[in-house]
Amino acid sequence: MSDVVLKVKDITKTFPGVKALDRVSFDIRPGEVHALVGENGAGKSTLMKALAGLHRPDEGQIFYQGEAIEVAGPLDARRKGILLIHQELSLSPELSVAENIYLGAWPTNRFGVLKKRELRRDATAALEALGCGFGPDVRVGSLSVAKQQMVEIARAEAFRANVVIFDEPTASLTDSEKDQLFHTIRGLKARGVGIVYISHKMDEIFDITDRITVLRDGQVQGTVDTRDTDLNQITRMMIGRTLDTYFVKAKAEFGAEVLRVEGLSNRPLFEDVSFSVREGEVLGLYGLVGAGRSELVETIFGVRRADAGKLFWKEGEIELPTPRQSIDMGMALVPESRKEQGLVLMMGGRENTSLPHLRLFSEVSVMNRAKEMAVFEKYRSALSIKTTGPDQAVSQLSGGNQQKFVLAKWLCADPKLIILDEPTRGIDVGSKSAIHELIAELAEQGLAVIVISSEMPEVLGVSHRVLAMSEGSVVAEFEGAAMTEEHLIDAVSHAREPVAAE
Amino acid sequence: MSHTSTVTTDRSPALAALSWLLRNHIWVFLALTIIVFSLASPYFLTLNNLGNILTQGAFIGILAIGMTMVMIDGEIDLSVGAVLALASALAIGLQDHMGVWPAVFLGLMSGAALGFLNGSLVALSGMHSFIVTLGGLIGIRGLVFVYTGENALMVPDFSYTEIPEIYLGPVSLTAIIFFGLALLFQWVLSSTRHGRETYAVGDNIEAAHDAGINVKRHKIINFTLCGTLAAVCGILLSMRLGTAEPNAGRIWELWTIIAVVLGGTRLQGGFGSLWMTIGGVLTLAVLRNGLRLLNTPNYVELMVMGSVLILALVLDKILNRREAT
Amino acid sequence: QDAPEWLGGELKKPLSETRIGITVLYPGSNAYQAKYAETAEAYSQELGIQATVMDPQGDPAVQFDQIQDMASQNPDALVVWPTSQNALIPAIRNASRSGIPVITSNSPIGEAGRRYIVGHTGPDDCAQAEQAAEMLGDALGGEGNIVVVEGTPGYSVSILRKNCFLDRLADGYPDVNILASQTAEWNREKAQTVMETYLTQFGDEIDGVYAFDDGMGLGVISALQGAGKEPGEVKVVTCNQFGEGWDAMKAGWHSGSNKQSPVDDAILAIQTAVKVANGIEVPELQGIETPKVLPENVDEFERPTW
Amino acid sequence: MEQRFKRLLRRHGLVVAFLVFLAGVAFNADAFLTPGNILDVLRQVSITGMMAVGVTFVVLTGRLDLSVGSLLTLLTVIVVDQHNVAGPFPAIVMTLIAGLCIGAFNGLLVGFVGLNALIVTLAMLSFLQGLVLFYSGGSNVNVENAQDTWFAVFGRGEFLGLPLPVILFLVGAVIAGLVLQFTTFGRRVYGVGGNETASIFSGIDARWTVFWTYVISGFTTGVAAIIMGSRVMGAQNTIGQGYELTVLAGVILGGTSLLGGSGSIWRTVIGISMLGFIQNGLLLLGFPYYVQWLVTWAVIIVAVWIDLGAKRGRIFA
Ligand SMILES: Nc1ncnc2c1ncn2[C@@H]1O[C@H](COP(=O)(O)OP(=O)(O)OP(=O)(O)O)[C@@H](O)[C@H]1O
Ligand SMILES: Nc1ncnc2c1ncn2[C@@H]1O[C@H](COP(=O)(O)OP(=O)(O)OP(=O)(O)O)[C@@H](O)[C@H]1O
Ligand SMILES: [Mg+2]
Ligand SMILES: [Mg+2]
Repeated sequence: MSDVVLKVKDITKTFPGVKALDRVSFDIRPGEVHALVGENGAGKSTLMKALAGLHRPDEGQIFYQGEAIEVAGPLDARRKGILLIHQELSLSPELSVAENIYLGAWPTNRFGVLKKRELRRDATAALEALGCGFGPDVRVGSLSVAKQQMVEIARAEAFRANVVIFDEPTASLTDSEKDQLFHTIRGLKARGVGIVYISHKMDEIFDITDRITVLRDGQVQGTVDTRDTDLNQITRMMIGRTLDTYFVKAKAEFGAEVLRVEGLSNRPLFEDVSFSVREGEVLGLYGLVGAGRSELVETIFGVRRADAGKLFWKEGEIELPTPRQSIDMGMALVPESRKEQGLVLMMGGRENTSLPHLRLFSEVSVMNRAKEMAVFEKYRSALSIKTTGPDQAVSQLSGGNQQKFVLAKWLCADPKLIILDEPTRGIDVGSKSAIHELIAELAEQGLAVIVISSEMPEVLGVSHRVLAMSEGSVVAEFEGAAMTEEHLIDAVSHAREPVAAE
Repeated sequence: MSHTSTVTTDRSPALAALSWLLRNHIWVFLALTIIVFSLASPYFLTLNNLGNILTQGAFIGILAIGMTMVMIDGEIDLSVGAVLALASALAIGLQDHMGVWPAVFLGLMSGAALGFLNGSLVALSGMHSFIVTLGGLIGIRGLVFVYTGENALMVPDFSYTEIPEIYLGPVSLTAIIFFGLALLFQWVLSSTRHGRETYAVGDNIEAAHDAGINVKRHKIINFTLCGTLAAVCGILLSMRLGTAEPNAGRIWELWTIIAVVLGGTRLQGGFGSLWMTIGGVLTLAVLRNGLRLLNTPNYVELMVMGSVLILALVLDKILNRREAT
Repeated sequence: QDAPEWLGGELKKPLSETRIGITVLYPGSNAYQAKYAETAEAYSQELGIQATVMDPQGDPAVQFDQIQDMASQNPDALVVWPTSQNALIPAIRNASRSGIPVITSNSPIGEAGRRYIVGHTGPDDCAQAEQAAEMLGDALGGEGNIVVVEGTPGYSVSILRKNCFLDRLADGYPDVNILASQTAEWNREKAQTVMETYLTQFGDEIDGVYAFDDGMGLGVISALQGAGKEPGEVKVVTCNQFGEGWDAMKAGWHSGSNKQSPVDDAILAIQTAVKVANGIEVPELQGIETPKVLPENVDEFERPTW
Repeated sequence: MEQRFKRLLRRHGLVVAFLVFLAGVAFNADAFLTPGNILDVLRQVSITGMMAVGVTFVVLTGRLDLSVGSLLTLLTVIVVDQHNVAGPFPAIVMTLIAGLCIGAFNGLLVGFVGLNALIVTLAMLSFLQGLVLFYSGGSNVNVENAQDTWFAVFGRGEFLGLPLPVILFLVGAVIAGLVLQFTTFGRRVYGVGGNETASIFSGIDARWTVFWTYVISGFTTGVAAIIMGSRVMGAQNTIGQGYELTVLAGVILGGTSLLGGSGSIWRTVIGISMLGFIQNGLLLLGFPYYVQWLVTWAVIIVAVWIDLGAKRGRIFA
């Protein structure tokens, strides 16, 4: 076996208007975990898609096990032993686990009839090799996100992959699920599989990888051994400057209570939740994925209907609102999925920004375009959003810039309370700290802020107070010195134990 | 593209039965209509009439088989009515020149060719199949008239109409062909590569594409199948009528879609089966036959069909919502 | 129970136990068919027979199913107004083989099916079309340019009203020239659209119009009015006069049609069906009168109520 | 220069294709591009055009309305029948109210109950057909005093040399276009069609938005029925049959996406006029109706493909 399993040389890929990859060269050794990092839109996914046969590079060569190859298509890549595990999972929910593992490559006889027994046997073997706790006949749609990811990883076993690429695999995993994933990755590594690992979470990068390659604007900035580098160096390579403070906390000057929730329930998603938040306060909502935090804030905002509970807005009790009423009161919700819940992708930034506040931007129902333009321009420069103009469809923007428009659309009407659901998921370190700064700034302007995050350092870093949620209930509340990682882990895992033992 | 639904864990038999009923409520619906009509009309539950229902349902049924495949793919085919008219015209019109069976074969091929055309246009252009086949619905009917020159074509030899007059008890050959084809394609759906691809494509087309499934070729095959089945239907119809009507099959595509949707196949694709479609087809046939036996005026029939369809949708909605939570 | 006079024979069983199935072309599509269905229903009630009137919505396959369903209820007779000349022959054959007498009404079925029916009643579409050719030819004085507005292509009525018209015209009026012929699908609004286009295209060249029925004829007249034509400037001839067409003829816009009564048509069909139900011989063909209605004699006819 | 032409083609490929077609027919039929004929065509498309204006709203939210053809029949029967019973003004009011109510019922089922629009409106197509037959008892209805009722203006009147139905259609289209472009309601329609979930998260009540688009569709069909009743001065039980497909074909031809969120009224006007001119042009060229069908097929495919290809920048998907 050579010491390089896969090597790309001078790959260039251009999309209309963008040079996504510019003479990128890069190699993967067997048995290493190679990190690929860079800002949003740096070209990481594009590079990996080129390896997996989803994009055809304009120029450049790919060498696999020493030979120059052409990757004809995704199945070809998979057959050769190069497996890409997507940012968005690539599974068919209605099909079984076994069928998904071998999706598109099912064993059949000459007439296209499935060899079901063989399929099942091979799939079972792959699942067992990974130690998955489910069988091959389960419908994939009924599995949790983490388990669905296991199904994808099982493809590595099934196709005896030599290269496995993970594109932001932990974005929707809990900590324990992440540990499980790392365990699996180490298993693959031990068997000599070369692994590419893309992530924006630096702690993960330093935890599991052996080498780091940094991409910036489609160009390789360099490759370094993980042992020989540190966060500052990597950040500088990524964004051209270092970030001195990771987390800025707003000054703790609290005003009057803005929102109080008493006994709010929406069974079976969450039950009997009570808390309050004040002007100038950042309230963190920590929990594992699936704890019900998103559902909780969606219910407060009115997108979901609660079945019990009271809401108090500025000390006065209110009916459970509709989203319209919430917005009019001064509540804002930055939802967790910007593509599905946050933006109308074919609209431009201007129209997206005014969408929640049509009444403010109109007189007797007629839209006031000048007002819209003014606000658009204001936030374009305030948040330094990269867009060609007010009507460029936001679908053409990179993820980070999209997220900024989501923020703009909620900030422009001066809310009293802003709820941010996973505001930094999938966002590069540079933009991430910009968002952290923004949170502090908003609180200092007197807004009440609720931040949902699954990242413990983030939630501890930005909040004045943290609620820990587990299995649909608030299990603990921490403030000041009690806000430590140990306490949080303790709170959410203790609450889980009896359930796990069931 | 991820769906959320409850984890399937072991449940009590009663719950399992309930869940089966919820997933297959079309059969409950069918049973109900049968009970109502057998109480209302003394002629309904005669062997002869039940046989008629099967035969009458078989035509929409054969169309519905192809439509189910296309709809699981997440597409739709509005041109089946026109395709069946063309196939039936060719099957009869060509008999003079080449004899019965070659004519029938060419009729079949015309359906396959038009299905292939529809599929290719959908796959190559990326247009919505609704648009492509809406065009086909208009244009293929034009082809029928070009070929027939407006006249209904009659078979030269009426023994052609006796071909489907083979009965197994009260069940006609037409009905047997329908059930045979339905079983065959149910097997295709559940046990062949093509069938599983159908679900994969309709369910998550990106994943299917990334897995190396040739989505375009796959869709073309399903449209071709749908066209061919429409031709089968047209040929059986020409045998039943002894003539090829240029207007045959008008608005049948609507009845077909209704039958498939009644069965519970998801319009967005990814979910459905021919068992359910058979249920939908039979329910529709029973309703139409029963209303005729009860001597209801035409407008009542139209209004009842409309209401039943909406009712079925509402029921589906309520049941699925319960299942989802 | 006493037999009615027209029966011309003995009742085998009381009228109240006589069961007849009737399937009418397409009562939704025009006034004639609607009146026919209405009369059939009213007259059956008057007689006290059990009659089922059905609407195949113009679809031969549906009519086929209807005949099959009715046959399975063993009626004493079936009345079929066929949607198609030949498509129903197998269905009628099967009904006839299981001993149910079938008569056809209004439109005949094809030659091959004649031996399975007991008799046919109704007007002669072909004769009407020939009459129309004569009326139009005469109104134009034997020469001129005409345009034709057709019914929905592919149905037997359309075919007869086209071919017989063309044949008669070619035979009797060789100097009448057909400029164009298009379908308006029995739809009054579409007839108007087609006529408007003709007027744009041929302008004053058009001397006469033949529309397959009066509904479309009225659309044609609308278009003529819209184009600023005087009554009678362009001769309009149709088959099968409706009430409004009668008015138009009085006003001078309409140059010829024929009277065809859905009431007579339906009553004759039902009487014949009752006869065959009682085993009484009926003639193979019983026509109803379709006299020409011309501006000269329009006052002799009552205004049609359909 | 070439760049500019390419961009023009990309943004207005449909219009270019249309102009080429017009020129082609005009070359072969002298009467085609005369003012008289153009007005005739516009008058003919004013009915389907009026309906298409309303249906565009529905399609923009990502829904369908297949019930408009049957609804047109029902409303035309109502307006003509009530004209005889109650006089023109009450008849018009009743027709519009009936259109609004049935639109509202569709909107209720699709918007609030959340049923699939294709099937709901298909069911309504059947139901309304039954209702027409029930209402009319199967017979035709005619305006009795057709010569001297002011009701005739809607179909036959003229104003400043333009036929009134054309004016109604264009005014309707302009109002609808303005509503879509410049009002908060229009923004909601595009929002819901573009991304329903995101719109709900932005405080837009998608249920009401969808509901109102169906109400609009019912209303424009009511106006179309008034034009139809006045143009024909009578109604058959089949008079609107198949119009739903013509209307939908026009909307699609205009390039409004069936998935919702993109499209506009002026494109619908182009699409539906295109259908009208195609039919008229082929009639003038003396082609039999089935050739018209074949050409319509080809035009739908080619035009939509060009439009899509131009937007995508590539011919093949
Ligand atoms: N299919 C496409 N068409 C056009 N442009 C594209 C396409 N895919 C990616 N791009 C562009 O290419 C650039 C690189 O995108 P890519 O998805 O590789 O970024 P990334 O590094 O994975 O970012 P992230 O961290 O946000 O996932 C971006 O500017 C993006 O807008
Ligand atoms: N175990 C599970 N199986 C299937 N689906 C799940 C599971 N857990 C969560 N989900 C789905 O994943 C989505 C995210 O879960 P939820 O919103 O409840 O979590 P959360 O506490 O908001 O966490 P996060 O926002 O980090 O995802 C929800 O739509 C939920 O239905
Ligand atoms: Mg990426
Ligand atoms: Mg969440």
